Amino acid sequence: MRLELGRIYIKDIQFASESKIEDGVLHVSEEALRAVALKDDKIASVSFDIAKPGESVRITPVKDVIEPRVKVEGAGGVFPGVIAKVDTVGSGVTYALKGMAVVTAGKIVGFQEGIIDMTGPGADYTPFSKTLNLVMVCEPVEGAETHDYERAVRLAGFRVAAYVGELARDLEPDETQVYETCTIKEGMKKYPDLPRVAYVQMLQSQGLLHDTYVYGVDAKKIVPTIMSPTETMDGAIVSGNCVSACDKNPTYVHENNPVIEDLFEQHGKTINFVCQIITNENVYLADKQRSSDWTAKICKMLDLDGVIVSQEGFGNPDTDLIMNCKKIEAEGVKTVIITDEYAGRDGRSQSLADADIAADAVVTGGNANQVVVLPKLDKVIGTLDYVTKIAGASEDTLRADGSLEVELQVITGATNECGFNKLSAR
Amino acid sequence: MAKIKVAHYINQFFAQIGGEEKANYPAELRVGEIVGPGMALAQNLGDEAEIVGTIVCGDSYFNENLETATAEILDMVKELNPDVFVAGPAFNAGRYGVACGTIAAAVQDQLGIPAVTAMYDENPGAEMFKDKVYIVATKNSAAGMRAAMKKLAPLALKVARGEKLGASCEEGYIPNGTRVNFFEKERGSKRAVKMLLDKLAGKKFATEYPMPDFDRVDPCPPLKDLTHAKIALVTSGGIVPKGNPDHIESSSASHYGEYDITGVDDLTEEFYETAHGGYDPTYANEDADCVLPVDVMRDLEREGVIGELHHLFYSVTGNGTAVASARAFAAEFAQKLVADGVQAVILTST
Amino acid sequence: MGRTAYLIMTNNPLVVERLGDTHEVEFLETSYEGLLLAVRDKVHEGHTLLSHPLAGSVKPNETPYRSIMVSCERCDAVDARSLSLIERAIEACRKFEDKTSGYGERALKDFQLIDWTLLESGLDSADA
Amino acid sequence: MVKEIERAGLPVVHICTVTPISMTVGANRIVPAVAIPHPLGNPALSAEEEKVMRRRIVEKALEALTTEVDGQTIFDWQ
Repeated sequence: MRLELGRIYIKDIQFASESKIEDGVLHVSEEALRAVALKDDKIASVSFDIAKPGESVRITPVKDVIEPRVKVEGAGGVFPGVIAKVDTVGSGVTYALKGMAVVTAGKIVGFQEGIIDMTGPGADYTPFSKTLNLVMVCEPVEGAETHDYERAVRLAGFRVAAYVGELARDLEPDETQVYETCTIKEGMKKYPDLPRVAYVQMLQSQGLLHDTYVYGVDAKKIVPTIMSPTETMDGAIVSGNCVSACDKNPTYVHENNPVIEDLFEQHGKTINFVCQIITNENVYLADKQRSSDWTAKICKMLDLDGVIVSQEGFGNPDTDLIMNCKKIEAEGVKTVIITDEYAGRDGRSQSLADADIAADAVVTGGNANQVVVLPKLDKVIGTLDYVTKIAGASEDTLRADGSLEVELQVITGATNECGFNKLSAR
Repeated sequence: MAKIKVAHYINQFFAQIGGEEKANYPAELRVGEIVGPGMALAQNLGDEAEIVGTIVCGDSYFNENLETATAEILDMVKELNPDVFVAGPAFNAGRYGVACGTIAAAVQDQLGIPAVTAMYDENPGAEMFKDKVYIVATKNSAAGMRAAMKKLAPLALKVARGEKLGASCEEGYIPNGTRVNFFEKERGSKRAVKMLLDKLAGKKFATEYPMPDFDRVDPCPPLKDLTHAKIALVTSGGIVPKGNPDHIESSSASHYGEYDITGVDDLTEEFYETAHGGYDPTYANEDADCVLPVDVMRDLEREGVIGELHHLFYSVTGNGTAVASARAFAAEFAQKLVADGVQAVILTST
Repeated sequence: MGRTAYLIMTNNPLVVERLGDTHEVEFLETSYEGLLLAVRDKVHEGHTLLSHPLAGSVKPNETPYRSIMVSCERCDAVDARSLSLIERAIEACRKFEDKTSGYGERALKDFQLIDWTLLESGLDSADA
Repeated sequence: MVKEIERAGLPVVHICTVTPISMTVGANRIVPAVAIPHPLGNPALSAEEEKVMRRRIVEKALEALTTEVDGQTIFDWQ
């Protein structure tokens, strides 16, 4: 599949009476945004705000982060099966608004995490301190079921991102890059001497606030399958996950999956990037076994030489990760895994909940239990009400001077297991 | 500001006294002197610090008189009253490495003076002391002196100032089991791709998180003569005298038990029980022999099947997978077993 | 696999409320760790784990609730995989500070709901 | 633990209920035990029978200690 990705760099966001993108500045009408968000009757109200890098602003509790994109040519639309009709995406032309993100925030459940600081020490850890953020904070209607409301906020975020993306449809991208993978036979002919490499992505799939959707299908109901990595770039995988802020994959990370980008960079030079394989992380152990068996089987059937496996979330996915690694290695396919660690506040506990000798090539996103003090910031978008209850925050989280003592696990994207960041540990 | 005072420890070889034939050279304090590798150390320490004295000790002298030598050297360090204690580098010299580790750990624990040392990562001293003192990783021979000092000196200054240290790969110390976060130059995905390319090409690559405890030890040769062998019992099933006199914790125990069974033929309900919290204790409390078979071993001893049942048994609590602390315990009591002339061990686990 | 094949061990009242009449549920009034220990004893008796003891990303001791599926059937031999999973889960649990005191009723209800949905996804697989 | 003992130069036999765990912790001579709460006992037996069984396990362990092994070996007594 061949996808041309046009990048349009956004330098500023401003509220305006009319929505448009002009000279790299996104002007958005709050009213229009509100109308898009409130299409769902589970959402009682929504407020919008803009947070810019370097500002003394804290956004919390964050649910999802989304990069606006628009499908300009080719089948389907962005977020297929979710807000666009089901159609295979990944070919043609897509434009992406770089340097900005739509952030959904606000309470879904009575405990909730996810902090984005736009300045200070917290900003060093979250990748979303570097983007111009259009933040939407939703409130549910009285008596809305948690499931229904979670879904409503999730979809509202995608609609708003799509609305913003649509503003770029007729623009000229600042930069264009072509991503293309080959069919099996083509690839064998074109790159007979290059190692065949795939990307195995594990998707969180366990229940409310722990779900991921592929073309709108709940990932816990899939068996492992192959995709063109360009499909992912068109929003074929979206997040419904808002627990474990530090190591869940917001939709933004799926759209900009760093493993895909970095494998494409080597594609045709040192490797033949064959495809992406997606698998899940279910609760039921027999599911874990089936999925890891299948993943290894697919690797074998594709005659792969090597794979990179990425994880998502805390605890039980360690088991999926190790099972995948062990079984794929047993098929003679060289494996590198990406994870993060929970080594305790002192860094001395066992980092993973599972281990195997086959996992001899590990990349880590760092210890999520590390404590960090976040100073009081001038403005909070969302609410601090729940901050004392967020994961990793202890009873004296909110200190006398208004600063927060928290573990990295509450910071959105801090120890991402797709290798999105530079944080690591030894 | 006053200069940081450094005390330096080296062996007889690096003090140019002699090789193996001089390894019995007793501990000696040279106040105000910089000896051998101390020159390179002083150079790398720069203007901020000065070496206030060097302690020289033969490797055999140290290892054969562990307790007295340690005490003597601690007194010398006290006299120098440094801000930091530096031992080595020991490179691949095994006894020198063990001496550096032992004395550096003792200075730190008993005198409260920060200490660092340096050696090759396969030096036995590294395995024994890497989680007790910071050990700079060096090459396996003195040819790596320059490179070693370049890392050792700044680390010594940092610990002297009480600064928070970065990750092992930044500071150059041997990973010590404490995970420390830091920012890499490349993002994780890029590092993963690079690692995969190296792995595919059969090149060396360094995992960022070594899987715990998958090293293997070759089996020891079997006992030749059972009828004269002294055999010891060890258990991870937490068997202790009734009342748990040493207060062994039921899980994640901070110490192990060593108990004398001289004259004990049978572990009865009246005198023994389990301190283990990891399983239903009913049976072990009723009859501890079902975890630690003292009764059968005594029969076999009486019948002459085995030479002797060792009069001490060792007991820890902990399940099959929680091995981290148990390892350190076992390393310690295994030495005692060897010293007591034990020839084989039966280890029972629940 | 039919419904009789598994036993649900839980400290979550919502699970009893929803499944108490139709499923085999063992309710224990205990902490997260207490529940893991009870499951470990079951594994020692030869029961096999059917769902992962660390299901979900809500950290142990952050949520007070846990529901785990084990086989009703008992084998003579202890299942090594189940044992290592439950032991590692207990170890992992001890890494996290207990934050379960001081939650309001609303938060507790939400934790119960999350635990329930995690279990539910396991039930869906078991009953499929 | 078993590795540290072996590393000190002592042949060691591991009597352990869950042999795969014994394999993972690196034991070279392994004798399977009865059950986790009573590795060398069985409350279903009479005291005499139980001791006979325990002796069989220990004898198997001694056999393991006197046997040359090449890597991890399980000595079954049942």
